[in-house]
Amino acid sequence: MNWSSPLPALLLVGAVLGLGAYAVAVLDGAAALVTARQRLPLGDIVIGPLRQAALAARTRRSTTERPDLQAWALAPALLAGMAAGAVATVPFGPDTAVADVDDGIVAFGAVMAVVMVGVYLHGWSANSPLPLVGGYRFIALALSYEMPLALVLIAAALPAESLSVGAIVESQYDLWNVVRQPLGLPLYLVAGTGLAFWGPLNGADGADLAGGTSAEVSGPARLMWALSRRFVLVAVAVMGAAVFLGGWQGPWLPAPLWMALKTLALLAVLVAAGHRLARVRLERFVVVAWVVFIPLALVDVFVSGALAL
Amino acid sequence: MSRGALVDVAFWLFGGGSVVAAWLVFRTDSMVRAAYWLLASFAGVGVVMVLLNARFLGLVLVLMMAGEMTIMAVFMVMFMMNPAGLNPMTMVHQHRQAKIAGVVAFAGLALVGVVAEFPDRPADPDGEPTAELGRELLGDSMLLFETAGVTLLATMIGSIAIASKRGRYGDAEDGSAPPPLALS
Amino acid sequence: MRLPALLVISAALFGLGVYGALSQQTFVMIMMGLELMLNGAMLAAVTFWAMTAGGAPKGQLLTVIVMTVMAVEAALGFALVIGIYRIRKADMTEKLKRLRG
Amino acid sequence: MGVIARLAEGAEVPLFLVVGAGGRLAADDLHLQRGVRVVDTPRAAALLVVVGRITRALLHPALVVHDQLPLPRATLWMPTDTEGDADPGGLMAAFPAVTTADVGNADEFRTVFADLVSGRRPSDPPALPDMEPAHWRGVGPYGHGGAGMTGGVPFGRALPSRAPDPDGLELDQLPLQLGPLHPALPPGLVLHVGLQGDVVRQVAVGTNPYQVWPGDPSPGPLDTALFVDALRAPTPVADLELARARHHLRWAARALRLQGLGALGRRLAILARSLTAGDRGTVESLSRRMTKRRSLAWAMAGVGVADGELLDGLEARLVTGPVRRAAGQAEDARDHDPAYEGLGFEPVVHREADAWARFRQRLAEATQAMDLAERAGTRLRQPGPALEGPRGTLHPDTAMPTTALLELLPDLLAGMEWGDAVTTVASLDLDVEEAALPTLTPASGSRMVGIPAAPDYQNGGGGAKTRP
Repeated sequence: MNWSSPLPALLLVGAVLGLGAYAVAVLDGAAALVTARQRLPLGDIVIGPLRQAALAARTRRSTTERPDLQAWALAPALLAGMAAGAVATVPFGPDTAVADVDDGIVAFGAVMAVVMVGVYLHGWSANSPLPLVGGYRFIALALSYEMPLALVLIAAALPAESLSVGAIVESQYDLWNVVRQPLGLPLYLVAGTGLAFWGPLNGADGADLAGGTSAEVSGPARLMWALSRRFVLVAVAVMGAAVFLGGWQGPWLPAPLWMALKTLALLAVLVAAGHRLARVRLERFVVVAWVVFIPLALVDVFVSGALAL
Repeated sequence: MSRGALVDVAFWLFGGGSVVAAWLVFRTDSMVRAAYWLLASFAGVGVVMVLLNARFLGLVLVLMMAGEMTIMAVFMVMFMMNPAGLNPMTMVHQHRQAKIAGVVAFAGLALVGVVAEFPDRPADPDGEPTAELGRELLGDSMLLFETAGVTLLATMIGSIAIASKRGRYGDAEDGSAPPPLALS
Repeated sequence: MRLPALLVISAALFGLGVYGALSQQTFVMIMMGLELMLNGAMLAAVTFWAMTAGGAPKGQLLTVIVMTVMAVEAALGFALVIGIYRIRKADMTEKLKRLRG
Repeated sequence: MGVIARLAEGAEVPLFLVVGAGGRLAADDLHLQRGVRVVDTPRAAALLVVVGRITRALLHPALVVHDQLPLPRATLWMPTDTEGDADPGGLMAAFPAVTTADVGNADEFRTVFADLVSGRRPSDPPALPDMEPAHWRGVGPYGHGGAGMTGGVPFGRALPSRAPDPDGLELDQLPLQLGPLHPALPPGLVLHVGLQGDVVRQVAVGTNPYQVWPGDPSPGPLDTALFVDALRAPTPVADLELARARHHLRWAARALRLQGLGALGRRLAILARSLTAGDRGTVESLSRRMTKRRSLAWAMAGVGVADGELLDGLEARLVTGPVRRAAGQAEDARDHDPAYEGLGFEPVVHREADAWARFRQRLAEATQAMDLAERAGTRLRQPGPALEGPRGTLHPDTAMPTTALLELLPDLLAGMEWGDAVTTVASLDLDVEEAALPTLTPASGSRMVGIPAAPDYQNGGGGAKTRP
């Protein structure tokens, strides 16, 4: 099947993002109950997210005083579009990629930069103070995590001698990057948590800002935003599985299944971290990102480069 | 529709779109919108570059500009007495001269573009421009590449020195004075 | 057919940049004008690289240099705005009658 | 009925809480209720739930929030005062439609919600006219509302004043009123802040919305009612200490929720709800594990340092309780209390005086309280002054502990990031309602009458704005 023709491409990306977002919601509900040591009503956990979505779909959207409506609507679309773009560059099996372009990693970098625009616009366009502060917070966060994120991805590209995600997956035939570059995956996950403003790095939509950039959205718009955010998280996990966990490669099982399992594993780690780790102080994160993470990522690049020679 | 026609449409869409966005930069009445219209203009050019097979450059342009424009938007909101940059503004001077200069620059360059004869040597559509660029940067043009790197380093140090509060000769704000509120 | 069209587009971007850089009062808006001019230049460079230079790698190199210039311009521009603001509390050209510090 | 509607009916009921007088404990319990979810913003809620008695100063903000709920919406009222008149001023009539529910009755939520979603119950109309606070279309050459570039009030918004940022740049600050219904602040707390981006430049505490005016019923029941009653009636020490442990665990649950650890907090709150003397081991091991969490230490250490110097700098008021002990000063009324003699009571002390020290302080005190409760047996505390409550020393002649803590806020919060400010406010364990009481008069017990000397309806910042 030619995955790069429009219809199959749409199906593949849509299925990955949709199922991934649903998995995030289910995992999140389960992790919350496990953390609180409460009973796990399986039915509620499985149907709960759908019920929430249905309720949001039936709720009317409200508005603020003089918002920038176009930008408000654009913001979730930007996030979702960027997540789709990132997923499109990742192969889910041999020759099962929508667009395994030879600059896949650079495309991912461009995608994460545009996510910053989307989140800031979402906070700004509501014309309300708390969302705006959420937007500011995300910029401070994004400027700090982007460098380590870009650097560890470059390091992962070095052994493959290519910027294409497909080539990076194939370069891990003997040894996964998570072993070859032990610094890579932890740094990537920290940065990825920031990219999806999830859990401990959820400054932009945090409880202390009454919901931050999403404090003023309701109904379908709120649903769209929640979905887009989870799409970004899924894109982070998909890219992480491909770049650090050997992608679709693995014994016995079919390739797409391996990819799905690895993605789910990363999602579980990210979601569980959200319930185990406290909100990180932005000030401290910025300092640590610049003083610790960037040097570590540089070490990662240098060591990987030396090994790849 | 054939693939070539599709690409042509895309050229016009994104190229024209980037011009329209650039025009809106100076027409909109909000600073954040201005910054993001400029980003849209860059993104349009980025897509055209990708269509022209300069994929790496196009993507890097978007990557770079998304960050820079966001900083610009925040900068303007930060410095201007305008809650969240949502209030309208019109701040222009020497409008007439500026318009004339813009039109003249456009007309001159466009004339050259339309009239002049250029050689027709299209790049190989199946080439690997990213790999070629990499070899060039770390091969023949290594010196140029390094110069660019050192320039950026010097810029970083220089801008921190300029922007920092502690100057070489003491507090940077010594003797500072706000301008009068009413402009004469 | 594409070559002149793209060159006209890049000329339009450059012309708009000239207009913006000359007409705007706020420092940051002036910087936007400058960036727009560089944007047009970059588009022209890539167009020439793809259509008249047969894809010679040096053409892409030129674009990389322009991007470097853009980064330098932005960084120094922002730093100067902060520096001037510290001393003069000014964010517009009209507020700066003298350039002495 | 469509599939979507049926699905939506089964969803967790999203609530936004308005905590009125005497509603604090019931509001906390709602967080544990199955099938409902307390949300951070009215935009995400379907039901507005007023818990306790709404006051005049709370009414207007509550109505504004009511109108911010998206359609379909409904209002529920859970009165907590079952003896007296739950709404003497008839203030609830200002809401378009109110359903009264019993405290802790989740079925009521479900029924109202299901009716609402399926359309059997009409959605609430707005309570206030939908008006812009100022005429929007601008005046003047640039739409700025005045002459020249910087004159006037652009579009009804005052130009923000300037203040130096941490780096010494003079930048705009956004003047904001946060509270009394901000979910990250204690109920009723009104803060007037000047924000520069995420940084709080200036802070002033607004008028207390629980302020009692002549003719109003007294506030309460407070969440520390047991301690207040113990000032005048003999009370078993074991009861007091168990209540103290419960209070601190509930507090920790709230603090964890604000750190993004709602599920973990829920675990503590569930424990607090059913706490008995036999849970000593559970409390101890949970506290130990909680205080070992590196990420929590990261979030709170060094934040909001209220050391001895700052505490003693306040005029006339005395900060007591865990906040003082977390600053290294072993002051505890139980030290001199005859009821505690021979129990081997030794005040717990932490040195660092920051939010993290206060967190560990309270959890350590909860463990200690469980310990004391176990050993106290049937000991009775006889009425007498100076009782150590969970927030500080209660004394008939002095103000309630929160009163002094509120005075700390402006100095403590200025210059902080908003997230740190929220952490700090949470770490002080404020109860704005008890601060509305001037002093405790033993004669009236937990239901005190207090009338402030000079009502400042006219010039009080928040009070004036939120007056109906």
